[in-house]
Parts: sequence; C-alpha cells; structure tokens
Amino acid sequence: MAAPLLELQDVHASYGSIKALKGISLTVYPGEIVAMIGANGAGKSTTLMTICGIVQVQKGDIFYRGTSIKGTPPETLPPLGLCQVPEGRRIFPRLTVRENLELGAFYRRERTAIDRDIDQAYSFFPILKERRNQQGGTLSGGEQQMLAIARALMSRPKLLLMDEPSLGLAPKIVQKIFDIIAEINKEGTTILLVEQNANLALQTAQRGYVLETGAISMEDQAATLLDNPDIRKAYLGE
Amino acid sequence: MEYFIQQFINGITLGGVYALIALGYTMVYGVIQLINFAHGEFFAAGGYMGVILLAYMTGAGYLETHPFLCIAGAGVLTMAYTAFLAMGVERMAYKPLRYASRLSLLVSALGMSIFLSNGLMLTQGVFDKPYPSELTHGGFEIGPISVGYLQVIIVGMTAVLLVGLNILVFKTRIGMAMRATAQDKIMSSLVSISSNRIIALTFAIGAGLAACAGMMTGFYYGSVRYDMGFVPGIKAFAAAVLGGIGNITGAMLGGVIIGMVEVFGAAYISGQYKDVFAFIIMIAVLYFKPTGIMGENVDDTRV
Amino acid sequence: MIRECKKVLKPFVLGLLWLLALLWPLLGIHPDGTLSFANAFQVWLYIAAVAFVCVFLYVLNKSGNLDFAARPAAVLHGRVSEAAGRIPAKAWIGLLLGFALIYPQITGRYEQDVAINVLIYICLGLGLNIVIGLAGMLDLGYIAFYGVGAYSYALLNTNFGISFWFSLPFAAVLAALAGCIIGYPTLRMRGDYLAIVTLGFGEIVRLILNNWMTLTNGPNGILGIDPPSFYFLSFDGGLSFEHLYLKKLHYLYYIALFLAVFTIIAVRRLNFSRIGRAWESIREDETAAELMGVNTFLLKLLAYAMGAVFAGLAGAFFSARMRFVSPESFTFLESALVLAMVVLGGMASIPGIILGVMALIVLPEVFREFELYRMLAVGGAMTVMMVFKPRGLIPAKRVGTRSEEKEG
Amino acid sequence: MRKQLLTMLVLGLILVPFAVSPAATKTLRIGSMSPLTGPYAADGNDIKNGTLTAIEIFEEEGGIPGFDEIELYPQDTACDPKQAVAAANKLLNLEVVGVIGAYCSSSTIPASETLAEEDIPMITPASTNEQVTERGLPYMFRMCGRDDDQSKVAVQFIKESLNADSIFIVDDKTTYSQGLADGVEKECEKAGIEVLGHDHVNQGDKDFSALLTKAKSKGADVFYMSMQNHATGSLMTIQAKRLGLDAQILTQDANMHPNFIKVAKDAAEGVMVTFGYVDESTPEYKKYAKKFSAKYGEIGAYGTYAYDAATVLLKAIKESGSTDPEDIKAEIMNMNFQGASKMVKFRPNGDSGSNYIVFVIKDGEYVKYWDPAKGKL
Repeated sequence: MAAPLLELQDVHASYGSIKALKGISLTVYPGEIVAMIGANGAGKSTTLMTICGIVQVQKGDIFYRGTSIKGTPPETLPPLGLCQVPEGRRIFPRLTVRENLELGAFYRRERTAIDRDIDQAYSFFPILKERRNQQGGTLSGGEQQMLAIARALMSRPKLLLMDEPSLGLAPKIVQKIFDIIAEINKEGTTILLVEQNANLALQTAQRGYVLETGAISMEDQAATLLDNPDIRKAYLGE
Repeated sequence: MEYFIQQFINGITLGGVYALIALGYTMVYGVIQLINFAHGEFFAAGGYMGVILLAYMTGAGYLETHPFLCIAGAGVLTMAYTAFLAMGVERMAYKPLRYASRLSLLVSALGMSIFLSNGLMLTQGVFDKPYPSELTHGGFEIGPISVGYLQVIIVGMTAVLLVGLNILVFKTRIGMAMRATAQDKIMSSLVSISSNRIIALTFAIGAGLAACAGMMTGFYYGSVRYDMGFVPGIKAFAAAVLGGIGNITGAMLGGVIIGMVEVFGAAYISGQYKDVFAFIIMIAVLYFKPTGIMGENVDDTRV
Repeated sequence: MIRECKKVLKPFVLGLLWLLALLWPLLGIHPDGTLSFANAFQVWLYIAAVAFVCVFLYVLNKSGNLDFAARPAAVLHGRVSEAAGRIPAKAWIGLLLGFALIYPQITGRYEQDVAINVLIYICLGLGLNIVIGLAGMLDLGYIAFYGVGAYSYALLNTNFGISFWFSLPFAAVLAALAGCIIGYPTLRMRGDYLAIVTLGFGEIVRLILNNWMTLTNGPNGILGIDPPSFYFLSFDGGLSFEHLYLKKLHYLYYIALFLAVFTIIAVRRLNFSRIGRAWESIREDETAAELMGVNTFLLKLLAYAMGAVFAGLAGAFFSARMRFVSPESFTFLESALVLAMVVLGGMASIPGIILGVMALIVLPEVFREFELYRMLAVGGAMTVMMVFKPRGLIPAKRVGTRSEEKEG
Repeated sequence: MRKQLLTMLVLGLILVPFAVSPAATKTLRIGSMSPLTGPYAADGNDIKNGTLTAIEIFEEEGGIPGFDEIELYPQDTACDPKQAVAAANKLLNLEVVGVIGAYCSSSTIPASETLAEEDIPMITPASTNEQVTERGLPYMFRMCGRDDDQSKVAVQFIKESLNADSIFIVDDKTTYSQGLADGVEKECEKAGIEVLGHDHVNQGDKDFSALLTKAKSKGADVFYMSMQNHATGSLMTIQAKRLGLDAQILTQDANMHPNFIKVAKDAAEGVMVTFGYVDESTPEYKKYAKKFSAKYGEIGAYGTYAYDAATVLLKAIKESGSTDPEDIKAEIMNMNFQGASKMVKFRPNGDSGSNYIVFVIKDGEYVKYWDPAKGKL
C-alpha cells in the first residue's frame, strides 16, 4: 500500500483534568474514506481537534504526509492540504455566504483562481449561489452543512476531516450530503469521517475505526464492521 | 440661537474626541470581547509621545522650519509607538488569558491601566506638558459664532476614520479575517487565519486610533497629563456600549451622543451634573434597547 | 536544560528589546532637542537584570536543576499540609479567630488601621462576591452601596443623633433599596452592557453625593460623625447609663472584626442555601435556570440587594471610624479595587476572597516605602497574578464554565 | 480548605513584622503628608521638597541640640481621606513629633483627628478650608491663608480696582475650590456685584467649552475661576481665550504655579491671581529659593509654605528644647519672625493670618499688581 497520508501514533490528549484520548493510533491512506464511529463522548471530535492542533497532544505523535505536525499551530495546516468541517458546522453567522467561502480560501492569494473555485462551489451547490449575499446564520441546517463543506473545499484540501455531517439534518438531506461526500472523494480528496450514524458512514467508507471512551476498540474494512453483530447491536440499533 | 449653534459646535467636537477613542475601544472589543481598560492609557501614551516628539523637534529647531512635515512625522511615529505598546501589552497581559475567564482578563486589563498610567508619571513627571499649539490655534468666525480649525479637523478626522475603518473591516481581506476571528476563533484558525496575529493587529489599529485621538486632544486642549486617559476612557467605553459595542458606526454615534448630552446638559441645565446626564441617557437607551443603538441581537450565550 | 533555554530565550530577548524600544523614547528624548541614552539604558538594565534572574530560576526549575532545593521543599510542604490536615478545620478556624482576637494586643496603631481596612474590604469583597461570584453578574459600580451605607449613618447621626448600632439596620436597608433601584433596570442586560450600566450608576451616585449640597454638603463631606458607642450600667450616683464612645482604634478593630465574621458566616450560609443554589444556576445558565422554574427576576434583584446590604454595613462602619465622609472615597477606582480583590482571590471562594483582600490591601502598604513606585507595583502585580493564576489564588470548587465564556 | 487556611494564617502573620519598633537613636522624626501620587502629585511633591529643604537648612545651621539628625517620613495621602488616615496612623507608629501636611482639606481634616488622639502637632502648608482650624483641635496650625480671607480680598479687588458690576463664578467641586467660590459669591452679593452664574465642573474634565460659551453669553465683567489644580486652570484659560471670552479672568492661589504659564502660554497673559504675598527680596526667601531650586528645580506654589511650616516646627522644638506637644505649642504661639513666605505669627486658633495680594501675568511672569492695603502697586 502507498505511504499513509495521516498517521496517529498512540495519541493522548485531555481537556483540563479530563482525559479525552487515551492512546489513539490510526492510519489514513491516500484516496480512501475512513469512518470513525463511536458513542457520544467517545472522543471522536477530540481526535479531529487534536489532529488540527486545537487540542494539544500530550503524548504520542501525529504524522501528516510523513512529517510530524504535533504542536504546529492550527492555522498552518490548511495550506498543507489538511482541512476540517467541524462539528456543528461553525458557519460564521454574521458573514455572508460568499464571505464564508472566501475565508475558506484565506491562505490562498491568487484572486482569479479563488473566484473560479467559488463559481465551482456555486455550481456544486446551486442553493448557495441563490443565498450568496445572505448572512451565514440565516441559512437552514442543510444549507449550512453544504456551506461548511464548500468552505472547506475552497482550501483545496488533500485530506478532509468531517465531523458529524449528518447532525441535526432531515434524513433526505443527510442522504444528499453523503452523496456529496462520496463525490468529493471520487475527485481525489481523502476523507476521515466521524459519524454517529454508523450505518451510513460505514456504507460510504472503505475502512472504519470504532472508538470507545478515548481508545480504538476495533478496526477493519467497513463492510466487515457493518456485518459484525456486536457493532450492529451497539451502533446500529439492532 | 447663536448660543445654541455655538454649543452645538462644542458638542460635536467633544463628541468627535470621544468617538475617536471609542472607535479603538469598540474594535478591540469586537474582536476579543475585552473591556480594555488600558485603552485610555494608550490614548494618554499617544498624547505624551506626541508632546515628546514635538518638543524635541522644537528644541532641535525643525518645527520652525518645517512645521507641517514635523507634525505629520510626529503623528506617524506616535501612532507607531502606541501600536507597538499595545501589541506588547496584548502579548504580555492578555494573550496568556485568551481562554481564561473574562473577569480575569478584566482584572488584568485594570492592572495594566494602573501600571501604564503610573509608568507615564514616573518617566514623564507629574506636571502637565504643553503642546506647541500656536500652529494650530487659529479659527474663523461665521457671524457671532467662532469655529476653531482644530474643531473642524477633529470632526473631519473622525468622519474620515469612520469611513476608513468601515472600508477596512467590511471590504478588505484583513477586515474579513477580523470579523471571522470575532465570531469564532477556533473556526477561523481552522481556515488558516492566525487569530493571534489578527488580535495583535486589532490592538495595534485600536491603539493607533487612540494615539491619534491623544495627539488631537493635546493640540486642542493645549496640554497632556499622565492621568488624562482615565475619564475619557470611561466615557469612550460608555459611548461604545451606547452605540452597540463592537459596532464601528455605533461607537461614532455613541460618542457624538455622549458629547452632545454633556455639552447641552452643561449649557442649559447645570455643569456639575453633565456626567450624570450622559450616564442617564446611556442607561435609558440601554434599558429600552439592551444591545445599544446599532447593536445586533447577538445570541444570548455569546454576549 | 539547553532545550528549555532555547525555548525561553527568544521571547525573553524579544521582550526585553521591546521594552527598551518603549522605554527609551520616554526617557531619552529631551525637549531641548537632544537625545540621551545612558538614563534609559540604566533603568532598562535594572529591569533586565531582575527579569533575567526570574527567567533563569524558571528555566532551572523547569529543567529539574532546582530539584535539590525543590524536592525537600515539596516534602516539607507535604508534611506540613499533612500535619495541618490532621487538625480539624474547626480548630484552624478557632486558631485564626484566636489570632484575630489578640491581634490588637500585639500590634501598633498602624497595623490595626491596616487590619481594619482589611476587615472592611472583606465585607465588601464578600458582598460583591454574591453579585459576581454567585449570581454571575458583573458589577462595576458596587462601591455606590458602600457610599449609601456610609452617608446613611453619617446623615442619621449628624442630623438626628441616632447612634451607630441603631443606624446599622437603616444603612443596610437603604443600601438594599439602592441595590434594587440599580438592579431593576439592569436585569434585562447581560455581560458588558450590565458592566457599563452599573459603572454609570456608580458614577451617578458619586456625582450626586458630590453635588447635592443641601443633603450631603458636597465635596466638603460630613464632619463630626460620632464613633460607635456603648451604654454601660453605671452605679456611681445612683443607677444610670453611661455613654461611652469607642474612639480607641482597637475597639473599632473589634467592631470591624465582628462585622467581618458576621459577613463571612452570612455569605457562607447563603452560599449553601436554596437561594445560593438558585443563584449558581443563574450563573451557569440563565435560560436553563428559568426553564427549571427559578424566578430569575426576583433572584437577581435579591442578589443585588443582598450584596448591597453588606456594603451598606461596611459603609456605616467606615463613616463611624473615619468620623468624616466625603465623596472622594467612593470613586470608580474603588469599585475596581474590590472587583480585583474578588477575582484575584478566586471568585465564589470565601478563603480566596479573604486572601485577595489581604493581597491588595497589604501589598500597597508594603510598597508604601517606595512611594512613587507603589501603584506601579500594584498594577503590575495585578496583571502578573492574573496571568499566572487566572482563576484566582484559591479557586472555588463549585464553579463551572459560565455560559458567557463557553465560546472559547 | 486546610491548606488554604494555613496560607491565610501565614499571610496574616506577615502583617505582624510591620511593627516598627522605634530604635533609641537620637533621630528627630517628623512626618509629612501630601499627595505624592495621583492628580495632585505635583503640589504634593512640592510640599515634601519644601519640607526637606527646611530640614537641610536646619541641619546645615547646626541642627537641633540633643539630636544627631532629623529624618523626614514623607507619606502619600493621594488626596484620599482613607489613605490620609492610614498615613497618619503610620506616622503615629513611627513616633514622629510633628507632621507637616496635608494638602487637600479633605485629607487634613480626618488625618488631624487621628493625630489629635496622640496630641501630635500638625501644621498644614496648603489646606485653606475654614474648618481646618475651626474645630478646636489644640495642636492644629496653618501656615497658609484661609479661603474666607482670600475671597474677601478677591471681591475687594473686583470692586475697588476692576470696578466691575457682574461676575461669573466657576469651581471644580472640591472642598477647597468650592468653599472659596461660595465665599466669593457671598462676598459679591454683600458688595452689590451681580452674580450672573455660578457653575461647576468635575474633577478630570478637560472640555469646558459648554460652560465657557455660557459664561460668554452672560457677558459678565469678571470670570472667577476657582480650581483645585492649576492643570484644570490652565486648560480653562486656554479655552476661554480661544472662545473669545473677554471678561477679566481672576483666579486663586492654586493657579499660582510656573506650569500654569508654561501650559497656557499666551492665553495666560492678563490673567489675575490672588495669592499670599511672598516677599522674594527677603534674605530668608533667597536662602530657601537657592537651596530648593538647586536640588528640586522650579519652586511650586506650596513649597515655600511647607518650608516655613517645617521651619516653625523645628524652631519650636529647638527653642523649647522639648518634643512635648504642649511646649511646642507654647513656643509656636510665641513666634514672631520673618519666614520665607511671610511674617510668621500665629493666632490662638492656629491660623497664621494671610496677606493675599493680586498678581497679574505679564510677559510670562507673575507680577505684583494690587495690594488690599496699598491699592495698585
């Protein structure tokens, strides 16, 4: 297999005195979609925040494209092609849709290329074009999720971390979002997907990790995990 | 009627001074939600740096030969100095507290305010320092009403800065980054905005504005004093909140309203209660519109 | 060790260069058109030397080179606190109270005067703590209630001759009333809007005290206030009451001690009562508290009123001790000082606030010898303490994240 | 909790070593109280320096028999009553034999009550409020004049020399400045001068345009300015001139300060000031001025009075040969000598009288203009 794009080696992290991650090791290879599933509070979002440098690594190391990114400030990562669609979307509520998109490309300087990418995003999500002068906070949940994805794509990421893209959305829209995710992946972006909706996530992903109270409890091909009776019982409600 | 117009001119000038300080106040607040009590001290430091440079230029004889070049030069250096000071204060006293309780930050700011004003006193002495104001003290008369050039300059400057700042914040890349940082620091760092740099920059701009105001008031009133920052600092804070804190146009409006209320209160009712009127108007406005005149209805958890 | 050095060295050097760049123009540019360097460099070198020693110790400590000293110290500390732990808390409190009781016997006037100040500010700090620490509302005009209390006693005493002890409840009630008046319009506001409105009210009260000549005698203040007094049964020449004024400082000290102990007990009771829990729920999440059936309107008003009561008591004592009140004692800086004490010590923590009060009253007195550098040191110390201990010297255990701070 | 209690106990114990046990050296300890920090620090330092000058001159001239040295303990009051009382208590602890100060009347009054408990003599060089010496304190003395004296002189001047009919009064709301302004208002009404307005500004104000416009529109002959601080005075003068207020500006002793002219510059020309007459030609003044300016630079408004106050105290101790307050008082009451500021002679209530005259600012200098006894000079 090719060299891993992202590799976590025994990563520990904590919020204040609460230990959130107790030795996470995972690998993401170029071109794949990796799903990370687990219950509420298992440490999924913390893992992503730790990769992005928001939460400090206490022990262990994180490698991106072979070099350690432990301790680098979060704002230096998007230029390297590592980008996140965070939990709860975190649209800038009082910035317009267009401004939100422009911010996605904040580190890039070439005006024409950015304008072209924005047009591309609009063609990808026509609804955003309609709403381009509205404030981000006035969009509906689904529209915000699309905006969040489009914003992340503006930085032309190689690896996209997605946190709960289905959270709080109507089932119909969830399906649409996952179609989009698959399409983004098809165009060459590697995706690490964190989801509570294990069924959908594992159907979309190639491989999967199961997280339990801050540690990886299982790791396998997505299809295998989907067939695992324990998983079905614990996360798929059967 | 002449009396009214004259007082109106007085009010708008005073309002301009408050607005100039409030602009910086509100910018800093907008980005990190900090009531920067040290802002008044930046104002004083600006006033002092101006007087130091101008006195030096007078002593060295430059001011006589190239008056306007000197004033412009002193202005630029003063703003740079104060911006530098503010960035240092931010780095030392506020940055370590970025994720601490806002009250801790407030106390740290109070400490800085006391520290800076006493530092000014120790290095520059307790006496007020005169500005070389002969250059700028002219004026003209329209009928019985006299208007000073400086009054025009202060009001004009405030208007220009208002427009300039609005352009900066709403039309430029940096401004967009500032607004993003103000709304969500984590998310803005995820889109590769260095919030530390943006905050430092905001402090620099805010302090530069305060320094500009400090020099203007130095020229206008004729002298500076080490404790000159305290009262205008509070008034500017009131002005910024009255206009809707974080809102640039609001700060300007708030400053003018406070200035007007003070002047007309003093002119028609009583000089001793003018601050009372200013605060009562502020409280009344906030009572009916708790987010200030131009304030947006931001969601509860963030206020 | 080398690694730590490298990490610290760069910001340290940059910081010192920055300081030099800020300091030199203030000291080195002269109005006669000359520049000098020696003066600024000298001051700078002093600061640099002190800073260097601090950083050096820090690095040594970080890299473990101080272990030979730190370890026995830690062991000692551990043993002492263990030994201290064996003695029950009640004994400690008793010991402390005992010390407080004999304090005037072993000290001079000046120390007693400082101690009285400490005790007054303990009342103020704990009162403000109800508003800020418990109910979570930022109040920058708290000193106004202190002023109301002080003027209540001053006016009652000079106009109607009412004695200190009878005036105390009046002062408390009037201050509580003022609390409600200030509290009412501010209830709709949150965060910094609340801060500026309370600041405004504080200033209004001060300006009224300063300007209402017929009532308060304006800036001249009120003179000739009676000190606290006691009636003693006297038997010479038949049974009569002897009126004794307590002018001596240590009598006043005991009254202050009594007020402070009263405040500590009352605040502690409030803290752990139903009302205290309701206040905490408002602090943590006002909307949720309201949904749970907490009457936030009444409780917030009550927080203001209760906070004001203690300030009123302290104020009445203040005017009785000074025998003179003037509006200058009730400036914004004073409010800021009390706020700083509360935050510095640790919000909502009673021992913390007591420690905070001691720090901010005793520090300026320690620095009194340095005259001009005094306030500079106090200001600097406030910032430094916050930077290193943002939650206060003794943080309270029960404080969660406040709703307004969740964002970060 | 226990650890915290321990920490508190330790901190409490820190308070104990404050007890400064006075050593049995032959040092004469005197105290001074003045605002060394805060807005009035300028005048406060002036008082401290004046007192120090007196001590230096005294020591050069042989000191006081029985004492090796004289030591001054300058205390900061910050013009805050609470700090003034703390400072007084501190001085009592240091066992000073006398105190020079304080500056603000609102500090002097409560501090003197504290000092009176231990019968320590206090001589104020700057507090002019009547109440300072009107409370029956036995050991309270005053070197400077009183507000009521000054207001009488001011009004007499307005009537006799300026021949004015109307006046507009402004003060900045302090015990001192308002007391004086009220006095002027009262005297004016008595003298039949129409008071067109009496307005106030607050401490820390910088913008007086509204008030000055009002004063201008009333068209009074005299604009009377009573300020606690010359910084406020100079700002108001500048703004008054700029606004074209053509009334004669008359002001009081606090504005008798070199910095007033330095800041107000041209605007100060023609401003008239009432001030205690200091004969700068006496050898006593020259001796003082030489010493003071050599060490501390320019002489401010209250340095001279502080010098005289300290001289009175030291002289009384020297000549009575005792530090007992009763002896000091007796000696002070007997005094009659030429000081640096005036002829020093005390009245039974502790006042030493005043000799206010009017100065005018001309070519950047204070020039004597009018004396209530002699008329125009």
